[in-house]
Amino acid sequence: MWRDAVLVAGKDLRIELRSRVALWQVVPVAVLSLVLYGFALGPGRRALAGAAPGLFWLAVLFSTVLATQRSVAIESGEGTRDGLRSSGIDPAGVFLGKAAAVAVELAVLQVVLWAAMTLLFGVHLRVGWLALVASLLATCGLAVAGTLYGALSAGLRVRETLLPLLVLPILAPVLLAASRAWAAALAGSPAAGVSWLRVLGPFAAVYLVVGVVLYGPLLEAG
Amino acid sequence: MWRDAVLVAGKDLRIELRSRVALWQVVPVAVLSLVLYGFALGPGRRALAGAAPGLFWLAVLFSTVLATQRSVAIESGEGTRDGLRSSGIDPAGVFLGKAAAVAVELAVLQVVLWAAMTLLFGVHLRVGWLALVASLLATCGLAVAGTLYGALSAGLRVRETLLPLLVLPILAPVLLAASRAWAAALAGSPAAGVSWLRVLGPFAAVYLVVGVVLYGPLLEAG
Amino acid sequence: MNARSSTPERLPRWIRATGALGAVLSALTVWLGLWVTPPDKVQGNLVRLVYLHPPIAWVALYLAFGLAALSSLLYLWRRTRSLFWDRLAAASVEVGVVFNALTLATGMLWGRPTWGVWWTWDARLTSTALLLVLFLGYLALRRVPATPEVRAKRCAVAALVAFVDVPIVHFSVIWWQTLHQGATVLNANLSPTIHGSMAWTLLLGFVALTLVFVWMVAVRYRIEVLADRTGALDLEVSLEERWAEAAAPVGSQAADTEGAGAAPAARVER
Amino acid sequence: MDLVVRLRGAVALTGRFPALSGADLTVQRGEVVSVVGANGAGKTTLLRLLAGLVPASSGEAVVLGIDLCQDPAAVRRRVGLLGHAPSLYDDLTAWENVRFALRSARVPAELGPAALERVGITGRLAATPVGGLSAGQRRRVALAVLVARSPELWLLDEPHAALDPAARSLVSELVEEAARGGAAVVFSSHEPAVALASSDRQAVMAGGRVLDLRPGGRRAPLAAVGEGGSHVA
Amino acid sequence: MDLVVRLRGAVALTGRFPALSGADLTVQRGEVVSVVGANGAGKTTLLRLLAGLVPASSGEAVVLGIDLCQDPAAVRRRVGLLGHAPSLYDDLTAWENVRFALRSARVPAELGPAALERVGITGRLAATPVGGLSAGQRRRVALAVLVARSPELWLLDEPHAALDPAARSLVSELVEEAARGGAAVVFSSHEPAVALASSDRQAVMAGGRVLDLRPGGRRAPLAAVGEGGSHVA
Ligand code: HEM
Ligand SMILES: Nc1ncnc2c1ncn2[C@@H]1O[C@H](COP(=O)(O)OP(=O)(O)OP(=O)(O)O)[C@@H](O)[C@H]1O
Ligand SMILES: Nc1ncnc2c1ncn2[C@@H]1O[C@H](COP(=O)(O)OP(=O)(O)OP(=O)(O)O)[C@@H](O)[C@H]1O
Ligand SMILES: [Mg+2]
Ligand SMILES: [Mg+2]
Repeated sequence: MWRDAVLVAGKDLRIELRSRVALWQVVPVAVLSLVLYGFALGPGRRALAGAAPGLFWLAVLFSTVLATQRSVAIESGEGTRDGLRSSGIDPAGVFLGKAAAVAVELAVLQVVLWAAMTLLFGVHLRVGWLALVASLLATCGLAVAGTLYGALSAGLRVRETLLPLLVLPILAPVLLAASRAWAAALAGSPAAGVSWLRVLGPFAAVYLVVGVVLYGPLLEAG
Repeated sequence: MWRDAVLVAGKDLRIELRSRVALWQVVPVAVLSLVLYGFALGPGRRALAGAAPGLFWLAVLFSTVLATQRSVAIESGEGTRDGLRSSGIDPAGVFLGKAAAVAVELAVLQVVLWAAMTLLFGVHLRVGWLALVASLLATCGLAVAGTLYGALSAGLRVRETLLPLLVLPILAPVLLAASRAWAAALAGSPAAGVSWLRVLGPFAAVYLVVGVVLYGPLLEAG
Repeated sequence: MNARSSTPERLPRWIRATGALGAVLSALTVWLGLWVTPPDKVQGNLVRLVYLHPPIAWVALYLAFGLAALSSLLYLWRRTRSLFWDRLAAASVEVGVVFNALTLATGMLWGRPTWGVWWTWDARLTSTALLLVLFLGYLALRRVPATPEVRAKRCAVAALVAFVDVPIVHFSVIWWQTLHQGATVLNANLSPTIHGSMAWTLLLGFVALTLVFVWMVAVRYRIEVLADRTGALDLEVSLEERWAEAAAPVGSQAADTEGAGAAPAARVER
Repeated sequence: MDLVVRLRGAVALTGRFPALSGADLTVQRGEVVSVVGANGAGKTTLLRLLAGLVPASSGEAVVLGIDLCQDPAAVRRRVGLLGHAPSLYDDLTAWENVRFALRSARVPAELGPAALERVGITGRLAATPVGGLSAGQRRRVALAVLVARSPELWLLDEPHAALDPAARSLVSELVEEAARGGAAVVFSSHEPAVALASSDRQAVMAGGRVLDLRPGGRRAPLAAVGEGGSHVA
Repeated sequence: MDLVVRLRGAVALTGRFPALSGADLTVQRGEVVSVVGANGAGKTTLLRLLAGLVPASSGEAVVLGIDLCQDPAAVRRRVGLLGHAPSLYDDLTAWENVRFALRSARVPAELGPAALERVGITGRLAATPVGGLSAGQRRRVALAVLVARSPELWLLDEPHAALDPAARSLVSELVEEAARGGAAVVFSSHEPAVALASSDRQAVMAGGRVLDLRPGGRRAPLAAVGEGGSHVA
């Protein structure tokens, strides 16, 4: 399983490196959407600073959808889906591999996005480790749940639009918990944030297990 | 050109009707993103009511991206892109037709979204005509600029370009102007809103002209 | 298995009985709720929504979505895999979506006078709304054309994943300070903080809605079976049409005659 | 002018690779030219160049009297290409696909049903979304569009691929009809002998160039005989 | 057990359409079976069923001793399919594609280069993303995976399509080698006569069923002769 996961993650990341979709499309779109939120909420730097963690994670959330769509698109070539199914790879490995690739992309994205946020909204993380742990857990959760639902919508011709419908409500708790944890990290009150980690951790763990168990049947079904 | 536009719009809308993507997927996603904004911004009903126009148009903006993606996906079958290019249709007609189909979808979406917003955020339009005119102009602007964006990103595989990233900043004025106009309509002060229509109108007009002129070369380039 | 899949032309008696009993008990609940039980000290007559709103919510969350999750699990588990579970899940999700929407509706009706607003961004409310969207997604997935097995698998996974939100809804009032009522009945030590005729009416309301739920699921399940059966009839028809293609297919004469001279044909024994 | 195609040293780049590296070819009205060559020889690129879908980066490329570098759109309107992958919308039925293609080419859509019937797509097949058709059936639908449009230059990329014997002979029939009707036909093939027999000339490609042009077994149209080289069909 | 494929009344639905409407077929080790039939006869669906990619909705379908309804994943691991559209990632090079396929099938990736060489994908061709290869070159890459994997059951859907004559004879060679090595081969074709000559038996399909099974011109493997069997070579 682990071997297969590495294989699949390697392949997805290599394709990403070659096509640069995430780099040139997902990252700038995320940064831009931060700017747009600023636009939508109007001027007032203080209000923005307060909303910053929410907006940050909203941008990450929508990027997750984009990244997952891309991850699904890689396998949706006319023949490639069949290829993956008949390749003999352990479905759990496929799941872990694809999720890992998405997680790596999201991690890179967050670094860029964080820099942009610091610049645009003038906010600073006071409790670095809290933000980091929250980010790590949230990233895992997003990648894992996104990949699982990506498989549900893969192979459907309507995947571009079905995926967000299915995946956004699932990811909503992450949005909530991660933004609250970041708000605590920004405000410098770790105690308030730690309780949110208790949501993020189980979320990632539950979907990880669900994915490892259920990805097989899904791949079958396609 | 107009005949071709009708032809293409008819085809796109027929495909939409058959796959029901707009009805079953884009609309719920838009409504959902309203819910998510509420989530991300946390409680505080007053703040939300103030942000309502901005959030409404943000949801419309992202739906534009979804609708455009779908509109591009329709043409991205292995052979269909060549098909469209060699069909003898006037490229301006293709552009107008695809934009019109997106505009119709966005119009339907806004009706539903408006109902949801009234319910969720507890806001009411006081100056109906202003909101309506702003919506119409903004819808045209989004559909037109989005379709142009779609053509750019469809050729992305071939020519690695940063151009598609320009589209969100390009749409930003619509977001800004439409939400200010709607804010005025909500607040019941039409005078403040009308000046924003002067942004929306020219925007739609300019991109309409740009699209009619440039869509041909873009289709060529793919 | 046979007993399960065979459907009488009329609704079985027990289903009709359940439906009737559910209707009678519901009426009884309304009567008790509106006239017999006392008004609340704080809420006045508004409290009477308590006999409707929590039972509806429980039926949606625990009965409907719980049953859907359980049957999905049983479908995915190889040894119990049968389309019975898939249909059951579909039926109870559909009913659950109705009850979920009713939960929102009654809650909003209640919220308007008590909180002064139809809606607020409270964790319980938002997570309940998300639950509705999640299962609407399930129904959207069901509409995507696929073979029954494929659809069943896909939807079973979706139901299980969506069900994760149910505990979140339940515990939301504990995890986050919410405007919404804390657990009064289904609290940790299972000792309801509600008494007397009110408690009994609430219990009755729950039983009544449960019966209504069972009736609705049974009817919905039967519709599913009938639909599948017409689907099966279709299959027979389309199989015959397909065989008929062999008689006069497009260009198959050429396929048949060319090279046929090379060797005598050996027919397949059937 | 009877010269339908005139390529002289045409170079076409796919990405940065010169898939066509200086091809020469002339095709006259009423003529059927087959193109053969190993995988990767440049047949598809040649056909796509002629269809106005790949720009010529140097050399001379004139189709139907129009310079391909000047106005590829005008060329596209008058030629018809049957590519490796058919240009169909999976969600539309065969009939809707054909109707859309014909209307956009400004051909009366009434010609569609007859064309579909001709290629054997009738009844159920014409009414299901083409995403649910077999490989050969999809190719037939794409062919129907060509039949109804009857362009002045037919470009067929391995027209026999995926088709059953009956459909293959239908294709040969269609090609013959088109040529007799005054159109020019260029088709690629991986069966040199078969292709040679049914074409007036055969271009042998390798490395992105036409190495050899040999006379084929098809009887040139009668009118052309006796004239000093150029056809009047 | 020498029976590699046993289908009895197998029905497979694509969408709601019975593309396979009760097919019967048995294939033994070392045997080459060709499948012919008009467009839409059900050849592709038959091959995809055998590859474990389309579920059998009724009837008996056993491949390599494994019931396809029970454990299609186990079947997939041991059979190899060359489909209409090759299973390749456009952004990866030929070599990367082959390496990924082999590693995921737990076959030493060292077999890859030789296989690629065998199908004629070397040098520049092995190092460009396969999105930039010609139709035939892509098909060769897909073939290379099969060669390196050498599965127990080869399923080839119109293996000759898009290939030039040299590659075609390579395919025949590969099929022959596989069969001699004890594998079974089922391939579809639109050239009944050619296919018949190179197969032990030929299944004629129509309307989703195997209407006829006729003996072909290939010499059946020695081991099979004398068994109380279904062969008449
Ligand atoms: C849109 C608004 C509302 C929604 C979506 C909603 C949703 C829910 C849900 C899902 C439950 C079941 C939770 C569980 O037991 O796990 C519930 C229970 C309950 N709700 Fe609401 N509700 C809303 C408004 C209200 C209002 C305004 C009141 C009263 C002021 C109220 C009072 C109650 C009570 C008393 C219970 C039973 C609690 C228990 O014992 O568990 N709800 N509601
Ligand atoms: N998704 C689908 N929905 C409806 N019908 C389908 C679907 N897929 C295939 N079919 C039908 O099933 C039949 C068999 O298809 P199949 O692809 O097996 O044919 P084939 O013998 O491979 O044909 P070809 O020679 O053209 O490749 C066709 O008539 C086709 O229309
Ligand atoms: N986008 C591209 N990038 C790089 N090389 C390309 C690209 N497209 C085509 N080529 C190369 O151009 C050459 C010619 O391709 P073309 O498709 O014209 O060949 P073909 O003769 O049609 O082959 P086949 O018989 O296999 O269809 C091939 O060697 C191919 O690798
Ligand atoms: Mg080619
Ligand atoms: Mg086929």
